[in-house]
Amino acid sequence: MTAYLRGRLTLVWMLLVLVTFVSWWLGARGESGRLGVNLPLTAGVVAIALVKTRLVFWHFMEVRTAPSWLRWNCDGWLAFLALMLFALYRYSL
Amino acid sequence: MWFFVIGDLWIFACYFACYMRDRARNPELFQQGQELLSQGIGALNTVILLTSSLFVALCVQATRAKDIAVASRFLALGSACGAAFMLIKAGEWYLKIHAGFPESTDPFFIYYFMLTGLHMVHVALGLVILALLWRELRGAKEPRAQFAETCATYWHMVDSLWIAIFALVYLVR
Amino acid sequence: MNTRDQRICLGLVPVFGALFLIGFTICPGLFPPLSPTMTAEQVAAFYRDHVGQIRASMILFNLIGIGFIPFFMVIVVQMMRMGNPSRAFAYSYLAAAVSGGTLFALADLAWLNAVARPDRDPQLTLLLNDLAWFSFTTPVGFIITQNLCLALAIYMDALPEPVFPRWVGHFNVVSALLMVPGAFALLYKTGPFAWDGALSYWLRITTYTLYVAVMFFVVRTAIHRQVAREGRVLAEAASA
Amino acid sequence: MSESVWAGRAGTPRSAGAEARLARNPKLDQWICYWSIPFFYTLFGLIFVLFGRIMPPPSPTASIEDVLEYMQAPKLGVGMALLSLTLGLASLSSGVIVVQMKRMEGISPVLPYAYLTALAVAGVPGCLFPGFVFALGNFRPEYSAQIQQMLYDLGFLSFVGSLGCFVIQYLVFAIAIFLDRRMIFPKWLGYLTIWALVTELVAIPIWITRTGPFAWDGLLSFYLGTVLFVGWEFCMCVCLYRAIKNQPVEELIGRAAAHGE
Repeated sequence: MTAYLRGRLTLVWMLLVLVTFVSWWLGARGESGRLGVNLPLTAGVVAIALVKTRLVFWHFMEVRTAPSWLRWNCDGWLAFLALMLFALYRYSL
Repeated sequence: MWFFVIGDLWIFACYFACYMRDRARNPELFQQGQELLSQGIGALNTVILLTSSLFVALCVQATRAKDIAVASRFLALGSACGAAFMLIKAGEWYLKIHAGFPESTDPFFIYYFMLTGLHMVHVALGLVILALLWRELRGAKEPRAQFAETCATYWHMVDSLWIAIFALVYLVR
Repeated sequence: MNTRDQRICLGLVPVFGALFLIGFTICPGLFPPLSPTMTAEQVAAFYRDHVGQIRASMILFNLIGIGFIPFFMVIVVQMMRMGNPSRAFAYSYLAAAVSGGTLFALADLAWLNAVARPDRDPQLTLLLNDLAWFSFTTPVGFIITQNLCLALAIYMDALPEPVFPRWVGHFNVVSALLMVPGAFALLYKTGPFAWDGALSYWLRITTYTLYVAVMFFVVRTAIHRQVAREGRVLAEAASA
Repeated sequence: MSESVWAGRAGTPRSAGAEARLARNPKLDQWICYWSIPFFYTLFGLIFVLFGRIMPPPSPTASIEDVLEYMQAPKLGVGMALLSLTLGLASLSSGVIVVQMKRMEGISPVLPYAYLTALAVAGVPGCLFPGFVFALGNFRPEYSAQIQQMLYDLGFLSFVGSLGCFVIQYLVFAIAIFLDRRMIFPKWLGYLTIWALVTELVAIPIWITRTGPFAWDGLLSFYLGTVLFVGWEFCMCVCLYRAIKNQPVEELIGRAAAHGE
């Protein structure tokens, strides 16, 4: 069992957990009770989420080794999400 | 399964777009709602789901290596994490409902309940799918690695959707 | 196959039919029908004046409201015996019978509610009265579908000895057509299409009564023939 | 027991015509049921879009004047009368779908029967009852404004918000597709069915909120659900067409023969 845990996937997982804490730490700075939009915080949080999603796609779902249409679809989804979130967030500034 | 996963990702992208559009129209109201959520619980749930994804991914590797005993152990751990996620989520919902949020027609909380609720439905379906994988691993003479991959693909999609929900509902300001 | 259950369900038809007729004749405002042109006050006064009789007949209807369902199920079973390539029409008939039955139950509840509290705001009594009449008169779509499915199934019955004779198919088509005006009671307060009108009420009620009566005998014959035929098959098998 | 007066005439062999018809087109009954589906949904669209103006729905926050105006449109009543005349056609579609579901291998008739009854129940709260409610308001302009408003709410809420019956229908259909080893319907139709099921869940908040994307005229609760439903129905039609087309004729003749000999 431990043999499997010593692989690449565990490293990916550690990275994912680490950035989760980073984004939590970032988010906690927004929890100050002070209202108002916070562009750097949002950008950081969203960027981390997109990176995490891509890591999950790439390594856990093994899109890494998948046919190119699937890779393009997954990246297209992420790009769409990034653009859409950015555009709509801009609208609230 | 990829057909379903990709379609589902796009459907959720529509939900996220609607959420961000409405949030942009009334950022203060949404922020007030977000203040009432516990980011700690959200982060804890993220870690739990990520861990569960790891176990399920390792289970696939073990199944490929025909290491069925180890594979089922990983699967059990992964499912346990999934169940823990649901329990924590249910507890969070209970607290929110107890505090009287559903009475208000606050758009943020409608979104909160709908997005997390739909995600919960996906987690529940995921647990059913993992149970099917368990049956395959324990029951079949020669468990199919492809079946394990299919089940895992769905489970990882559930995980990645939660990552996005955590960022958009709990963290964004 | 034992046909005792079918014969029992068939035997319920005259019982429920008689109860229906009794309920129908003792219920004021149903036979002859209440006019849709009455004002809220008139309707409320009518229900106030006839609380006892309406309650009695509507409680009876509450109990027997979907009493013909066993009969329709006998028809479904007979349809499944037919020499059709598939059972599509039998299943459709079953679904339509289920949906249609619900509506009569709803009408009954609305009527009972209208007399449950005679001092209610007349507007609300009027609302319950209208809802009851609508649910009673207008959902003809289901019975039409039932009849057309049965008719088509009869026309396509390729058994050398058909379950139902061909004229039963024609009879079902005609009775389906005669029910059509009922749906337009949603639109008219007066004239033949109103819920107390010549077409929507009298023609529909007469057609339905006649339909059940005729189908009773038709189904009875079909069951007898099923018994005879299966007896013959058994005898042949025994001699062979 | 003596046979009735009709028995003699009925016994005369006169089914040659029916036999010939079936020999020419052994799936005639299924095709009749099948073509009722596009016919019914076209009519359904006309009733709801042109006559009723129920789709796209007016706002849940409409003023009382708007509500009264909406309920008094003469076309609304005509639409509802057509609805109550033709809703029975929905049963035909269940009938043929059940026939195809019963061909599946690896499931018992439990799922087809559940499908049939769930849909038979769903038609009333989800379609005919709201139709009556709209027709009531249309029929009597003399109802008080409060009653008219209640009818307006009741009509739309039960039309968009009858969720459970359809959830069960989708659920048993999806399970049947996934268990079927004979691939009567393609697996992707099963996934599509799951999405259709989820759109019913997205309509839950119409019971809570009157504005925004989750209201009964909202982007998510109504439009997304409707688009997915129309897409589902279309794919269903295509897959059902193929299923009937690919059904081996021996299956049908075998059935007729088993009953006919």
